[in-house]
Amino acid sequence: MTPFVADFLIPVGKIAAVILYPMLMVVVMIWLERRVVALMQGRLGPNRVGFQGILQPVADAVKLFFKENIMQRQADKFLFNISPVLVMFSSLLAFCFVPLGEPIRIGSYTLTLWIAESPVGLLIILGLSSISMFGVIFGGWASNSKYPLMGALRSVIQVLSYEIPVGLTVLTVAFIARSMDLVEIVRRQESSGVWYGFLMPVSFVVFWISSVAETNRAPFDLPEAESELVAGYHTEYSGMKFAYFYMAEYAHMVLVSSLVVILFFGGWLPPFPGVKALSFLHVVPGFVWYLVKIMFFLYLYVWIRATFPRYRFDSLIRLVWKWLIPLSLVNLLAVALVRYLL
Amino acid sequence: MPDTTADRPELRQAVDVLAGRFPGAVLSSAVEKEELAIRLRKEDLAAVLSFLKDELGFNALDDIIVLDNIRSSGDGGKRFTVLYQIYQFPGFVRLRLAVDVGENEALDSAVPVYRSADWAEREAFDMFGVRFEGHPGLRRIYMPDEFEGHPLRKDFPLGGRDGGA
Amino acid sequence: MTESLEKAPFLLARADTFITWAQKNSLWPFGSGLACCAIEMIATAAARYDIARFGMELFRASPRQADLFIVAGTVTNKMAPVIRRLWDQMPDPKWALAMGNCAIGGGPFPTYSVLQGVDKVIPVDVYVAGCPPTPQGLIHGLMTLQEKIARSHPTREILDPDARHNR
Amino acid sequence: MALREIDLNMGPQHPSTHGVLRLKLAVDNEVVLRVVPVIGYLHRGMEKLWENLTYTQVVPLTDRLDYIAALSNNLGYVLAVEKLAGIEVPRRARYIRIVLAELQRLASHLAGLGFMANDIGAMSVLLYGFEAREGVLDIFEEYCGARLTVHGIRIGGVPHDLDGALVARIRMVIDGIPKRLAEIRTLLDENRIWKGRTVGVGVIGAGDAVDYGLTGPSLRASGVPWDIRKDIPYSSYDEFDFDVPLGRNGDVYDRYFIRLEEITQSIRIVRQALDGLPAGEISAKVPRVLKVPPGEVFHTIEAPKGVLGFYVKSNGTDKPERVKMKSPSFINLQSLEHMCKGNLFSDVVGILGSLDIVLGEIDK
Repeated sequence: MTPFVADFLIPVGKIAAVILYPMLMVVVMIWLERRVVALMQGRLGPNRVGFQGILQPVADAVKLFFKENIMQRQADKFLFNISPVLVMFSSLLAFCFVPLGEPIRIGSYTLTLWIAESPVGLLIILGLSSISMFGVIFGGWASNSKYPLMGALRSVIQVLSYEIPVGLTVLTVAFIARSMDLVEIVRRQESSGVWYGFLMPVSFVVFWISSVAETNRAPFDLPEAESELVAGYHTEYSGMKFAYFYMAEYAHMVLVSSLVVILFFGGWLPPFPGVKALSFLHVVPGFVWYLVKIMFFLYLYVWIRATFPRYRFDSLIRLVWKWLIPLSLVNLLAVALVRYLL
Repeated sequence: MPDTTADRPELRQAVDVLAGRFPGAVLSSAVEKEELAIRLRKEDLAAVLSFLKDELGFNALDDIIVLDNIRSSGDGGKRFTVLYQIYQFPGFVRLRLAVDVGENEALDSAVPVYRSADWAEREAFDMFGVRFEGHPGLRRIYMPDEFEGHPLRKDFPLGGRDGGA
Repeated sequence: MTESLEKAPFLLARADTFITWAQKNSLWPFGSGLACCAIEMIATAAARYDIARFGMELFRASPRQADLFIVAGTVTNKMAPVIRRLWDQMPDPKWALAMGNCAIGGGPFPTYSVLQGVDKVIPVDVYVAGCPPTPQGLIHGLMTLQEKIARSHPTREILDPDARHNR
Repeated sequence: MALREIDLNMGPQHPSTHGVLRLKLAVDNEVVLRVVPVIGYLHRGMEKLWENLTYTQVVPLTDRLDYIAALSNNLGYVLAVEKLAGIEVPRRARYIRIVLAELQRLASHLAGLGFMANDIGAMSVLLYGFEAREGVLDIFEEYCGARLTVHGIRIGGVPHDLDGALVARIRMVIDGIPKRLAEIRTLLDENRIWKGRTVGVGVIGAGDAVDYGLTGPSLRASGVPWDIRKDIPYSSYDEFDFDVPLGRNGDVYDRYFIRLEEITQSIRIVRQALDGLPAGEISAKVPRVLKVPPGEVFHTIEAPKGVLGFYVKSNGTDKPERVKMKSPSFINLQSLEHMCKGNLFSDVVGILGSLDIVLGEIDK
């Protein structure tokens, strides 16, 4: 392999992939959501554009691209412009640290399926997803309008509260895996022969609930609760800037689902990695297992949305401070104790 | 059709009690289409309403209806008639009180007695220009504040003053 | 500049086709219900008729994100300034559909308080008659609008902003 | 987090104000301090218009009042005029009216439940409700050609007869409704989020409810047994056997539950009416130009939203001197501030949804 390919083409290709892969997942997710919610409600959903309406998100994006960008006179122009970019950027950047599988060997060259590997990858991803919260706050505040402001306020309180159980449950995984490197965490699950989701169900449940809340999705979609706050923090956004918020939300969902799969469900490992009798499952490439698992969690998002009413603000906060945080603290202590004794 | 109001002894009694309690207040009373209607003197309205509610148990107000008599009252009658449709339950008796009021006169508000009279009186004010004294916030309810005229008066054209928008 | 565009060069024509394809397939209506017709509009979005098939089920609550203003119901004189303001808040390119006889011309209400046709305050692209129109009628109106969009030339408006007003 | 008081303007264009209602809210962070409804954005001048139309011409316009329950408005007005003109309606027509009115109540409650659930975030329920409602609208369409503004009740009787095919269809539709209701109830009844959003929210006690003039399901949710169909029966309702469901707490959950129960009762009434449909004429002899002798009448019926009253005053000509409508939503909406004060901002939309208002009949 020539140095040109190894040092230039492959990194560029990877950078393109890290943008394209989440975007592709977002397109699929938007389509999936609209179709699945529709089918759950006895409707058909988009089925006119492309095969079964798969091009619907593309049409939406192209249309939004050609829409006028409205900037109100009273808005804080800098923050108003920067916040959708901030949200989108932090979501995409986080994908740099999300591995898609084990390195592939092509001759003498080893192709890693991630852009950046860091011993603290998990922390960086959590940090980046917190940055996207700033986009929401700035956007809501800069709009200089009341509904976005209330949406932003709700978002701050909600995301700040739910970050705590997320952090605490991630710690339990780090304790068991003795690493914060996402690839290492998956490898540990392979060597220990059991997915951490089954080892630590409490951690998984708390992490999953808190993550749904952090992505502002139903039933925790208060910052953009349509029946109350019109469109929440992005009420005043139009055109491509709105599209950024819209896509970032879905990208965030893909990110969270990837994290759940890596942390608790063995990433690209087939089911029951330790059982010899099931070794034929290794025939299916790891990447496929990975995508199937992510799709399952994305589907859960949609299922929940079609089923549950929306939480009220006080019960949302009560849920996290009275239940999730104490639960995750106890869980952390228990895991630490077990880890210490074994 | 079951007869709900006519010839009910307790209703007759109510009219008599009312006439006895407020001498001169009851100008006339009639049962028409099985409904009892009592015409009252304007000044006694508030007192009669609270008496009916507190002591005779007419606990709810259906509606306040205004009639514009401009066509029929050329001979010195008053311009508007305000009807109070009240009822009691259990017992289910309906009663209609009628009060005549001139164009520049004000009526006592029924809001202190029946809370549901609030919007009904605002509607009467908006549509006819009948004023109610003691109402907590008598302003237009349907039409914009800057609207001129009172649309349900008989001399107001259907298409509006400017011949329709 | 305008003259040279009249013939619509090949590339621009392709671009027009592409943009209008996106626009007509992703008409997000503004969720604004005024009166009776709003119920039929919701019925059109509900299971039996389901305009989601056309990608139109994303009823946006904020005018900033909507493409299509379905004026569904009676517009009163008190509501007319609000309608105009909401229309102004919508970003270009945008379309308006007058649903029902009231929005078209006052309907059965020739009275002091009703605006005799919403086209007195906003420009209307498609009129759907009925009192209220059936969901089938509304869908027909939406498909008519799609055809109208397909015939439009968005690139001209992008290259020459004045063209938008001469549409 | 102390935030200064914010004035929030909800509407006249807002996703959950059920049309063009405007609420002026004062909120402290999320807590509601004041709610002032501003109405009139749909005021079409109906009452003025009616004075310029003949008695029969008014009927189709009543469809446009409470447009989710058009037939109930027809019935209310028509009964008032018939009482005033002394028209005796044949028994078969009265039964057909009851079938239509109860189907309309069913459709109205299904839509109302859907809107209420949608306001609280349970989007699917709206679509389930509307899908069930479509079945009822099919019946109306087959009966007289319209879906929403039906105009299916005329002065003197009804315009069309119920034939065997239509009766079979009605039976089929109402037999399918309980299954739909069960779907909705599975989603909501014991759902913790739903209960958290509805139980103990927007409470109004029986005393206050009567004082505010509340009627209909909202009043019965507070435990006051006041249903005109039972208490002042009109149009042969006294010949039917049905219950009046009552709530205990007067909160949003009870109002939701009452509507569910009333749907079941409506199905019962429709079944009885279809079983006992008497033979005979479907309309009394009414002159083409109806001139009503001078007089005045106030007649009330139990519409899906509450007590609907029509005051009609005639002057001997073919046009009414004055028609005044007492609309249930108009009165019910007044109690909104009482229910909302001190609750959270999110609850306002739920409470508003549970009141099941229709701007068409509020603004007239």
